[in-house]
Amino acid sequence: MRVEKISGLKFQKKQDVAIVGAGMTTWKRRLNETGRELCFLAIKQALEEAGIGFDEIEMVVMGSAPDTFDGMLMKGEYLLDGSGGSDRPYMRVFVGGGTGVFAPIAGYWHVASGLADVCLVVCEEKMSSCYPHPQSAFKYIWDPILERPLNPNLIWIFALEMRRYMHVHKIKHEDIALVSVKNKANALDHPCAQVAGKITVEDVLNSEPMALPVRRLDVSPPSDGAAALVMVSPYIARRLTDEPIWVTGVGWSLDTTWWTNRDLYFPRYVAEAAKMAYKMAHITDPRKEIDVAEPYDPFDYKELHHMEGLGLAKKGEAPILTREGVTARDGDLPVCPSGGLMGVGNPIAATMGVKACEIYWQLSYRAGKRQVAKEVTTGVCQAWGDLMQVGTVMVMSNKR
Amino acid sequence: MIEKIISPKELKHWDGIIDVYWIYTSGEAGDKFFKALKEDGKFIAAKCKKCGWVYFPPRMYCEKDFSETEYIEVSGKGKVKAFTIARLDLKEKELQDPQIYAIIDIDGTNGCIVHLLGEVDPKDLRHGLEVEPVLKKKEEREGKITDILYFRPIS
Amino acid sequence: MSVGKRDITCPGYAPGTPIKDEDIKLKKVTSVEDHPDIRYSWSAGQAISKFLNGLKEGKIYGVKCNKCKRIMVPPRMFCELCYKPIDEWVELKDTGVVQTFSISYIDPDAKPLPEPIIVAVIAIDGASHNMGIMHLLGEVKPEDVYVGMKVKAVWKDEKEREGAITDIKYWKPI
Amino acid sequence: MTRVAVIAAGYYGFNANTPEFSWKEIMYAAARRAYEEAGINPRRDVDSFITCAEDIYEGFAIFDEFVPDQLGAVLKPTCTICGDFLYGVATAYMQIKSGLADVAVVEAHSKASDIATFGDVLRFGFDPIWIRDIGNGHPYYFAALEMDLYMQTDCITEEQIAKVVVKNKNNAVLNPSAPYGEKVSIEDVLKSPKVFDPMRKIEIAPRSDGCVVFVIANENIAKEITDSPIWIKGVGWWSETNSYDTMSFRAMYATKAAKMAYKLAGIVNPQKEVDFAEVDDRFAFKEIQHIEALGLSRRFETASLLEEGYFDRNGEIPVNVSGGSLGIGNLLECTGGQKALEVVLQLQGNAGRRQLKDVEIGVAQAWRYVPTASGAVVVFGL
Repeated sequence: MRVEKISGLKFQKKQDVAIVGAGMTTWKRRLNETGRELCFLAIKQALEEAGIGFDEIEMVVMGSAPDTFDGMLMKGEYLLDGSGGSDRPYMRVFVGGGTGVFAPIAGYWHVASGLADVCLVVCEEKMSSCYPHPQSAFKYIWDPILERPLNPNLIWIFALEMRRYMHVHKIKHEDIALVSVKNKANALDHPCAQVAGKITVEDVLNSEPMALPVRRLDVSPPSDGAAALVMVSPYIARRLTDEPIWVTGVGWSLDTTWWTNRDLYFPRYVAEAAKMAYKMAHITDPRKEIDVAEPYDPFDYKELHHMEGLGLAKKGEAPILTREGVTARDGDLPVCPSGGLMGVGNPIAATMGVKACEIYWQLSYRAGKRQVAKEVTTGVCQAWGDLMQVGTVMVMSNKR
Repeated sequence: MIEKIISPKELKHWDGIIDVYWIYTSGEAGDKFFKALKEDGKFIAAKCKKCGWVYFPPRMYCEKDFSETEYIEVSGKGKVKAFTIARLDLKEKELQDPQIYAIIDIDGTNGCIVHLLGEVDPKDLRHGLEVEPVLKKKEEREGKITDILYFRPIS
Repeated sequence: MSVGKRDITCPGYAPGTPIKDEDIKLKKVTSVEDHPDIRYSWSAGQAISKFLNGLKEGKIYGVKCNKCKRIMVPPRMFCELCYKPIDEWVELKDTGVVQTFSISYIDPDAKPLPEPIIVAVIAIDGASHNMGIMHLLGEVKPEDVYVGMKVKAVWKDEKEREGAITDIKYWKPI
Repeated sequence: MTRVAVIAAGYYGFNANTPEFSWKEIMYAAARRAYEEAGINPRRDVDSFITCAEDIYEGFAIFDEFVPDQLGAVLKPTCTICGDFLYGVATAYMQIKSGLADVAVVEAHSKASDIATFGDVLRFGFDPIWIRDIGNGHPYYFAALEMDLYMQTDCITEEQIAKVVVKNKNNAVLNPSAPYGEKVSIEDVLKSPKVFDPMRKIEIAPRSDGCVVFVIANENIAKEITDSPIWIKGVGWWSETNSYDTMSFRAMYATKAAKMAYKLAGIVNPQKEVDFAEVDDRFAFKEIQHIEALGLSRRFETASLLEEGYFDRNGEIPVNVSGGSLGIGNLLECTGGQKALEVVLQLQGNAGRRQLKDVEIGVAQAWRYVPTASGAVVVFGL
């Protein structure tokens, strides 16, 4: 072992990275447009908002989750021409469900390395193509030899994790259900929302059981949709706007494949990713320094779980913050003001639209009815993926 | 270090299958095309409103400048640009009847279609051969690309 | 200053065209259905081959790393934390402890099951702390399962075993 | 700005099949060799791990899950790039340039022998609406169409394409990890049946297994660890389109990717400045296209230069001295890995019996296979 320690070069980038535009399509259980057409719609809106021409795009990053949804080998290549990748460097990144925040992270290094000054980040998912049910596509996420023969359903792993989380911290299902209630209500203000609604904790607790403790209203729905972001270098950003949103920290982490060898009660993959992102963004006390958060919430308990991973709450404290209204849109730490996946929908990778895009809109004070009550400077978005393995975290700020 | 398995009989293989299926919608442009093909036996192309490039197969967007397109009707006839005689099937077994695939430039468009050629002796194949589409009977058409059976030389 | 983006207070969104499953079935929109024949034959490799051969004999094998002292299951050829080859095979017991569980009402295609099944992560006795596998529970009512319950493997008949994870039918409470 | 260098390369294979190891064990074997060569501990010294894989080639919905353990990447920044190995090298290059990592590891592998129905898997890559259901020929036909077009527009003869096969298969004889090396002559090739007229069976690279792992680092660390780092002078990747109607069918993706890589590398006249190249030859005619796209010869000259021996192992610019994919096999997303590996071994002087003399700049190029028009190029140098 010749290398004793890595010398401290880290985070010496070529240039800063700003976000100047975002766009998303409406999210529905089934849309007629092909995946390419959905990408086109989202990109057009993002370019319009950024006020930048299509010919100025230098590189394209595609984020899309399992090929088994859209039903294509090399799905990235298939989506290429609708994603603006024609005649350009185009690359698809993929970390399972974490792709929704990982794609903008990839956009970040395209710009920060100086290879591109304008990078388009597109995320797309068309889950409805998969039959008999989009959930069937998840049969193939399991180990082919040790797990698939047991005929597992995707929801099992969430149910097992949720049970462990509830068991260790002695959390009641009622407290977790509050997240579902909050997010579905927040989503009423989102024009793209698929499953917004006013519901009560009782509705959640009495909904149809899927894999207990998970019930129907604990789960986000499968959706079709796309989202896009425009990431640029400082000199382009200055040309376009006085108030770009800066990416100040990124982090990602992948835990071991052997998920049955870990204690599932705490998402240490998120904690590791957050550690990297916070270090880069010079954040030491996330609970105080973060003004608005969009943790990944495909299941209601996941929002709580991820808040703890992000250091926005102590272990086991997230349900208490939720009960006290701290995470409401007018609270001290608004969490998922967009409505999140629970309210707006869950087109796996395209959830960038309610994670990275939403934080961008919140920090630039353009979220309309969804705008949080407090003054905001720093926001964090996060996604999770794989077999409880991936954490991807991005910190943004409206101050450089 | 532990000993490795040497006997091939003790080495396991595990068979698996991806057994879901997919239903793909044809999308905005595809829907226009296939409905016209199914109902009227007509062919639709798409013209970029900005640069004038005529896409065939049609698309709702122009991939070169990302502006919208408008739909126009074309004849569906064209010229063979390239062809190959495929003799192996998906399992790399010999095909009973070799199939002739061709890239066909469609008249009045900047685009082309990859499809089969039929009613033609392989010896008569040449580049630039003028061909026309042969469609299924109207009642058999389903709004899919296979509604076109093949292209044949214009006699 | 090329744009009037300040005029946009709340950004719009791009509408799509929502359709229903019936629209496809009734052919209101055109579509293509495909049932590709995609099959694999994965090599199980050294570690999993030995594990599967063990199951056929009614044994559960784990592996041990002499550096971190962990005894791991399912077995692997290398210790992922120390990043070195593992040192020895260890035969584990066929009993364990439920770490977490779920009562599933649906099959992989999200269709309702006739009877709910119980799935659990079971930490195997003889392996290190937390080392578990996912499997099914049986001979127990859903309401009687708890985290920390001790369970034992119920094996298939020796003749029926084929060297697969399903050679264990399920785990029952001790 | 820091420069970026390859400090170690490890590989396992290449074999026609590998029944004794799972894909995880292949990756572990290759990664361990790379770390051993670099003298690093991945659990401590590596900042970012990148794997290049496509789900359906592996048989998973999310292959990313099954990557970290065997690379030593548990709880570390790890990601999957859905692309060739060279896309992964480009990603590592960007991550190091943007300061996110000081040391990055890139991995790609092929376990093609695990795929039971390769033809159906390839067909699954075709657009379901417009082309997938047409006929029941093997998807190789799509490459044959391109070959037919290319032969007419560029006046290429069957003998010239046969020469590619002869050159590469004979080069492979000198490569101990090339399972398909053979002494063949032009006549032997012309006897091979035309399975996709005008494409012959022998012109299609058969599949094989293997894994390549690179350790890539910034300037400071590279100089600390090794006396002879192989610098990544330029990276380029480019996509034309994915719709057959707007494809150029003449490897514009490689031309543009090379342009980008040469620009970063400061190469103005590749024909003079590049000493040797490894290009994608998974269909024999593709090698001629790709040589031209890399600017190693001019249009209409390439095939005759090839016949004259310009690209032979003792020619002006040796191309595919490793034996190429025709000699080593189609390694799916690891194809670029095999190309980059050969370039690095040659520059290090570790290429054994096939070692070239006095080489300083080498280029690796890969394509994303049927039915795409995307690819990447990386320029390595001393």
